[in-house]
Amino acid sequence: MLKYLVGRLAGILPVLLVISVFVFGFVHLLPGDPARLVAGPDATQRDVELVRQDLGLDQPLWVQYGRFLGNAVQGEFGRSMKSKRPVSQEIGERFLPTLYLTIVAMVWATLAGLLIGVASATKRGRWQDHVGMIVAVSGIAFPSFWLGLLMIDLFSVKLGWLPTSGYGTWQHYVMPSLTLGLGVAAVMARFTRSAFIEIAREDYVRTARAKGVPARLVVWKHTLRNAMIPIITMVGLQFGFLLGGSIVVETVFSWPGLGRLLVDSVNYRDYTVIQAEILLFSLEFIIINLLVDVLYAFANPEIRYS
Amino acid sequence: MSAVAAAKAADTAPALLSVEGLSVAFDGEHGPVRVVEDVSFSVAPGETVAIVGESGSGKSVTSLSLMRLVDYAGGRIVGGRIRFKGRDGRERDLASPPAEALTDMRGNDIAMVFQEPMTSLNPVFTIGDQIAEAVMLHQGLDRKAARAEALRMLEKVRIPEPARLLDRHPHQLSGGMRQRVMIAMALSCRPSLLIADEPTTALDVTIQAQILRLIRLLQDEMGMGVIFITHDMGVVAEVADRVVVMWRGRKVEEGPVERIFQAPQHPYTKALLSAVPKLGALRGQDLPVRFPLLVVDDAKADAALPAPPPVQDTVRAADAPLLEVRDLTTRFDVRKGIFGSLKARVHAVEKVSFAVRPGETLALVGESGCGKSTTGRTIMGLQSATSGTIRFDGLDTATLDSNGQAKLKEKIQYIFQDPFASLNPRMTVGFSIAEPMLVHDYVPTSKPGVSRRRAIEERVAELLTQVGLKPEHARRYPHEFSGGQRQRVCIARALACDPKLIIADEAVAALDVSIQAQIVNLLMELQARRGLSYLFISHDMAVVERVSHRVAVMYLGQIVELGPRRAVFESPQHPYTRRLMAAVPIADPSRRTRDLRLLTGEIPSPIRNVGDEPAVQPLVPVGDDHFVARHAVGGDF
Amino acid sequence: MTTTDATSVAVSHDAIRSPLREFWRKFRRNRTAMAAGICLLALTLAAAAAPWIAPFDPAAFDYDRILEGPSADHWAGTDAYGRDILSRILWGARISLSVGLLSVLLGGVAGVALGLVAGFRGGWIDSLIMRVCDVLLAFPGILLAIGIVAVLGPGIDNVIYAVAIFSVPVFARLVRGSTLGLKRAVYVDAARAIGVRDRLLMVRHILPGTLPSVIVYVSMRIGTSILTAASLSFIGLGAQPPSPEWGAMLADGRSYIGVASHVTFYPGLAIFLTVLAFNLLGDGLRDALDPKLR
Amino acid sequence: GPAFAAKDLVVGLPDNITTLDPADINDTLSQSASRTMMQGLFGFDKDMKLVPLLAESFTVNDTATEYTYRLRKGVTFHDGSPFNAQAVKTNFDRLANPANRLKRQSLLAMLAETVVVDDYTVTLKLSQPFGALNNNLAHPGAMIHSPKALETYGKEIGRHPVGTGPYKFVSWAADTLKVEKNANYWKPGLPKVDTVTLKSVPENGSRIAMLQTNEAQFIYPLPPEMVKMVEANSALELIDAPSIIARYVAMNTMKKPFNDPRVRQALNYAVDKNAYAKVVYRGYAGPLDSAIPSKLGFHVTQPNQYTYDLAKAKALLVEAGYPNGFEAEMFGRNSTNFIRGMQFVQQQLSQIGVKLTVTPLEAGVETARVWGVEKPEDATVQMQYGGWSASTGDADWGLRPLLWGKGFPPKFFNVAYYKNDTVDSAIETGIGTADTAKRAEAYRVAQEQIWKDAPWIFLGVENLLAGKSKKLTGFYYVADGGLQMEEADLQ
Ligand SMILES: Nc1ncnc2c1ncn2[C@@H]1O[C@H](COP(=O)(O)OP(=O)(O)OP(=O)(O)O)[C@@H](O)[C@H]1O
Ligand SMILES: Nc1ncnc2c1ncn2[C@@H]1O[C@H](COP(=O)(O)OP(=O)(O)OP(=O)(O)O)[C@@H](O)[C@H]1O
Ligand SMILES: [Mg+2]
Ligand SMILES: [Mg+2]
Repeated sequence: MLKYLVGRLAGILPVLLVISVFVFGFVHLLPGDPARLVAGPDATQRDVELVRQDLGLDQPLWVQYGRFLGNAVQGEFGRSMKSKRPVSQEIGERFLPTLYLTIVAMVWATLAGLLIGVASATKRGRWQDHVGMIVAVSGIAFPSFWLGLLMIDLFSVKLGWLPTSGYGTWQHYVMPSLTLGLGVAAVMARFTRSAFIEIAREDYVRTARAKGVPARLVVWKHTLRNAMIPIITMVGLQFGFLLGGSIVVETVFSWPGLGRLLVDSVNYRDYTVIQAEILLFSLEFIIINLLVDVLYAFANPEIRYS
Repeated sequence: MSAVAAAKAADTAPALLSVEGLSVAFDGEHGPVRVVEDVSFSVAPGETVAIVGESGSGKSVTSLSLMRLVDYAGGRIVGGRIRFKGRDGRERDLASPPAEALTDMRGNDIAMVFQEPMTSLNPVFTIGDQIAEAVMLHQGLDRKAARAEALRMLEKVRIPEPARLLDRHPHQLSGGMRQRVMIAMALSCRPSLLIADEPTTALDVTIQAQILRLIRLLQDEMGMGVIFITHDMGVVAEVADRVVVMWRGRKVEEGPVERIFQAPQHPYTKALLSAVPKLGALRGQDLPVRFPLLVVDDAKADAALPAPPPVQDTVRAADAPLLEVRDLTTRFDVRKGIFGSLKARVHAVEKVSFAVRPGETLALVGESGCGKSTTGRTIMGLQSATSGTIRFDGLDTATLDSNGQAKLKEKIQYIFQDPFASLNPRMTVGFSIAEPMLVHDYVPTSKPGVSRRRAIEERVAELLTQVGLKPEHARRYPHEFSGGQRQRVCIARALACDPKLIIADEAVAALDVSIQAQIVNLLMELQARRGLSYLFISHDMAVVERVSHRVAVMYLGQIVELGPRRAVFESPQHPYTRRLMAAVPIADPSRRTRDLRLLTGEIPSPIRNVGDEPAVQPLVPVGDDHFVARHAVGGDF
Repeated sequence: MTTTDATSVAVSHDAIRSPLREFWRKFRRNRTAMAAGICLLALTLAAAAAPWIAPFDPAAFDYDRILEGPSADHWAGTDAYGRDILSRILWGARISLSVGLLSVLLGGVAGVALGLVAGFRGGWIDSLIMRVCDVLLAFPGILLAIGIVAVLGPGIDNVIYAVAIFSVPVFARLVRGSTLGLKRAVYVDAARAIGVRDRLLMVRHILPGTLPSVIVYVSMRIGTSILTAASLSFIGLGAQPPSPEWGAMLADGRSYIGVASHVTFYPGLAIFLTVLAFNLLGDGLRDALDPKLR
Repeated sequence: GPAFAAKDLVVGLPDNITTLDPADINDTLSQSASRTMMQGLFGFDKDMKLVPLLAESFTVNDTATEYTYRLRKGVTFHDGSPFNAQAVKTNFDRLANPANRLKRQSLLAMLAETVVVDDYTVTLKLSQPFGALNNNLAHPGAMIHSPKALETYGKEIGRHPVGTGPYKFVSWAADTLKVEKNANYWKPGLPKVDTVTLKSVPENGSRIAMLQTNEAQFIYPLPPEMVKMVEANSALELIDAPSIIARYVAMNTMKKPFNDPRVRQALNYAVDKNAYAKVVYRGYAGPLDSAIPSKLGFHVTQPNQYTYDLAKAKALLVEAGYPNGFEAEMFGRNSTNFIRGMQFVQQQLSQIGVKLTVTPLEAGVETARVWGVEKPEDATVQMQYGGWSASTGDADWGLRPLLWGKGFPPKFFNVAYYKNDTVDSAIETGIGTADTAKRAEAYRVAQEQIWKDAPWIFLGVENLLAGKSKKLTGFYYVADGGLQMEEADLQ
């Protein structure tokens, strides 16, 4: 396992390098001229050319890549084309809000999802199951903007309990994390239920019962641990997705996170920011998935990597 | 407590458990199917009741019903009462409350050893955790003390290096080791009633004797009632106070053990007893001989077949060996900690060499955990060998490409020790049996004008019938069978493609003696007809005596004795072999050996530190074709 | 009884063929799932019959009746152009259902295949597939979609491809995870010992074990895909105005939430019910595939 | 006590501020933000009228090549340094120098030399005649930084604005800009509030909610469909003012069938402009009765309006040889509002048999497909749904970029590929003189010709809608979409 881990970790750098080439190429091949977009809607061609020179976009592609790579190696990703700030500042400023929100949302959603899923599985076919699954389906089928706006209307406008939007105190976290987490909770609930039903009839669960393990532990220890693999997979994926910043939630609640930054930078073809963000997201996913793989081996000792 | 005293106690003392008119049903394809009908019996404190009966007669279902675990397996108690007197002295009917309500009673009052230890251990928890959990639940110890107690229990069931075992996971254990873990777990609950469902099928006779002794000790200590389900009449004779005989879902006979053995009433009981293989039955015989067969048909027993069973003179000694194993070594790394640093190695198979000739049955016997299954798995290519060569039909299997490997598997079939786990739970057994034929484009011979699919279906039906099942069973899923039935399904699957060699890993261990005789005879008949060879891995020395031409005895990963059956059985050379022969229980309650001491002390273990290679002594001839390894290993009994 | 005569071997018709019939038999008994299936069937039929059953032309505008709430002639009210929302939902079912279903199936098949191979083979193939998936996961959807429009051009089938691509890595990871565990099962070894080749081993013995989670994800993903498709139509990739598409109708009504809620409510309801039906159907399928349930 | 309670004004914006260096800003929002802190020689008042700010008066020569400004005295920057002619020169030279690559360089592209006459007099010499210079100087892009700050912060000036305006910079993080009262402001009695916070809240619904909960006292823009929510709340007030944002569909006059003016006119007749206002803007829009909105200088209402007349439209199509209509594709941005407008046009034209395919384009794709096209022959655009806000407030910037024969993409934005000699020379005349009368005449001619040729479907001019708390006074939402908050006060 140690060897495997070291190998995987050592493999991250070359993988990122390959990704960087890929991302660089892809981003530059997208239709859209950043110079023109950055220069603005009523900029003349002259303005556009000035901007183009300023951004170094008049250089051959490989020179641009070389510069990008050179910067990246020093942990610096150049300046945002749009705001002219260093990309690291631009992203750094938004990473923590996204991270915090992600963690809050993931924690409650995973717990709630597990609870609902387990309740549904153990009360399968009864009303608890149906209620649980309808809640779960709502979490997937309700567009989050809708939910977000409804909550703002209720909790901020009508009741005045929570601030409508923004970032700062714990009150600011309530609605965004609820909105963000609902989908996750739904996914978790569905997967937990399914994985659970699979395992609940295995012989070793019967053994646990025969030992006199209380029903609660039969569920939460003996069954869950074996049902963990799809659940871990999903937690990892959802965590990764949320870490990319949710565009809708950040928009509805004016959360200063990575999702909106991404939209903005895509709208302006702000290459430097896009590249840095995708590299960051890739790194996030690679690390999360590495952890997920490690957790697999923990969840199921028969899984071995070589 | 002596048998007589126990019987007396059963009369006077109020019953611990009394089952009255129990009926259990499963939902079948066409509505509910009753698999247990109106069964009644009782168990007094300190008493041992053995339930014997035909495979599939409802023994396991009955025992699951007592703990209401059958509810979780899709079954329902449709009639009867199960009156049980708990620790608190209160008597209640276990059949009526919802299954969930009985949680406090399980483990505490009734504990159970399941028939299939392979699937009954939770794969994600370590052995230590699983036993310690039971200890903590029922003996109120803290985590550390529970672990210590778990260790003690493992020592008691004679598992080598129990301290190391605590941190290992079930899949790293041999079949017999898992079974012992199950027993340790059940006993550590210290229940007032223990239900043991075939608890020793995967154990060699030496360890079996230990386990029986252990149960008896605890029983005497705590007045524990025991329900012992087994098909081994030797074990019944050894442990039981009373015997309940089941047949086709019903109780057909019940009585004190002596009465049952001396004067069986029901035809099935009679048949059963007469079919019991006895060690030494073939004394003086060079070649194996089939079992005399009994057919119990609708409660009427026929006598043995008129003609004496033919001898099995099938070995084509002149031909080149079919399977040749040379210096085979298989080791497992033992890793520890999250980073898995290499701590030690399990020397499961060490420099094993043997050959199987066409038409020959080579029996592989040995202590539980000595590497028999690993040898089989390595030959099948399911486990990569550390070193050594395996030749089949003259071809080195290591040199074959994947195509050749696949082809090879048409000729060699492997019957797993663990029938349930080796059947795909999502497939009907019919499909599982047909699969080898489909994979190898095998066309069964059949009447002309029959489509291939139809021919395969017919062949499946024929195979099922041959192993004593019914053609319509093909539509069922593995979990809908009893342990012995599943084992027969696996045998049917192995026979499907007319292989040349079958490696049978404890293939008849879960079968009652009458079915066992039928199956063994079937195998021998195929050998006579088609020249099949068998590598027959077994603990049951009486069966081994019947089927094998030659016997290899394994101990701690090495072959310590190898020779013709008669030579090995009649003049065992290696101390371990001798011990093995001596420990075989005898199916006669009057010849009990209850005073056997519990063994204590160090148990030799195949786990060695890295770099500490075991000494392998060459096999030296001691007789005609008879070899023995002369070294300290295994000598210190 | 050593040999068996042919007569005793009589009745075993479809003994080895039964899985499909067995499946249907069990599925039929699950009433919720059947109801969900029938609902979806009805919806599909309604979508197919939209030209005949929709009360209005989905593009017919009436500027005198904008944003009217439900009434006798407009059961679900009208939108900002005075178009009949019910008719648009019926017509929209064509696009939304096909995009939702096809894209997920396509992505699912590709993802499942990749995940199966990665998990089963391990080694560098696993690493390669999974790292590509990591990148795909990390790639922001809008960017990918813009790239796809650039390469493939706009059109509904390209939406299907785009949305399919989004779901590939998720399926792959999901299936790989389960495969890693399942490939250690003794019955897989047993199949191998029979001589089953790897490809068949994956498909026949491992794949079914991964299906429960796959089905769950498919049934959930359909809703997400309908919504994703809408966001693509906003960058010009998807259904072009005025084609009705549920997700787009929903997003378009976003600004009327406080004013004319029915504009979002009915398409939202349609999506909700569809997703619910797919989930219930998925549960039914799952159960029918579960041998342990009679 | 409560009398001294700090007055904190919060404004909800739709977007993030990009930078606070006005010379490098191209979005109205960041311009509004920098206008809280900075000023130029001229500015616009709330009615888009040119007013002197840091300049007191000016003179210009006949050829409009030399402008001399007298500057206001006694003004200091927030960092304490004095405002004077040298400061103006530093700023203008910086802006005009292409090497600095500032986005607003074109505002002073014609500047040849800046001469400091004395401390408070500065002369701008131009390389070519330019009549609208004061308008350019009133543009936020020409606002003046403290020269000291320019020197101190260099490239980072955009995050450290120091000007002469009513408010001083406090902080700016991701989506929130905070400024505070400039106690030494040169206009006596101003500003009246202690702090102003500009917060970006992109979701319309959330912005309204902020207003409703008094978390913000002013929000903009207010989508027309949400006006009701403001009206329903007695503490709130609707701001509804005409803008200078023209909405139109440009037709590629070089491509069939749009090369025929009758077709273009037919399409103009086929669109019901009132319905447009009603459907797309819920009634909050006015007519576009000439090529430029009425709020722009030199606007002339055209006498022969294209009133909704399907019969006439059909007749014109028949005349042009398209009795059964035709098919065409319309591009446009992918915002909800644009898509709504495009669908509307699509529906209207369907009435005369013109079948439109509506293709919403993402911003970048639009630049590639529409604005970046090098040669007119390569243009794939047939129709383009667009909008234009001439931020200088002058007819010149309302016409030249869009309809000048020399302004085809990529140079400018003449996506109608419209070229008419009369119009071209009128536009050139208008820019070549500072004489108001001459300019007025030139732009009258241009507007008339354009109207007749109808290179666009003239759709309308949307209203500026915003919501504000009734407590807020002196806060203006100007026709170009900018905000003026120097007189803002909270009761
Ligand atoms: N889940 C099930 N569904 C349907 N039938 C079942 C199920 N489990 C067991 N059976 C059937 O019930 C009968 C009794 O099974 P049981 O396991 O009690 O047999 P057994 O006496 O323990 O046999 P063995 O000695 O082979 O273990 C068998 O015929 C079996 O096929
Ligand atoms: N996957 C594994 N990892 C580590 N050790 C293993 C593994 N499989 C088997 N072993 C060890 O190898 C040894 C031999 O096991 P094997 O299963 O071959 O025994 P066996 O002779 O078949 O015993 P039994 O009669 O109990 O089935 C045991 O000590 C077991 O713990
Ligand atoms: Mg059994
Ligand atoms: Mg074994």
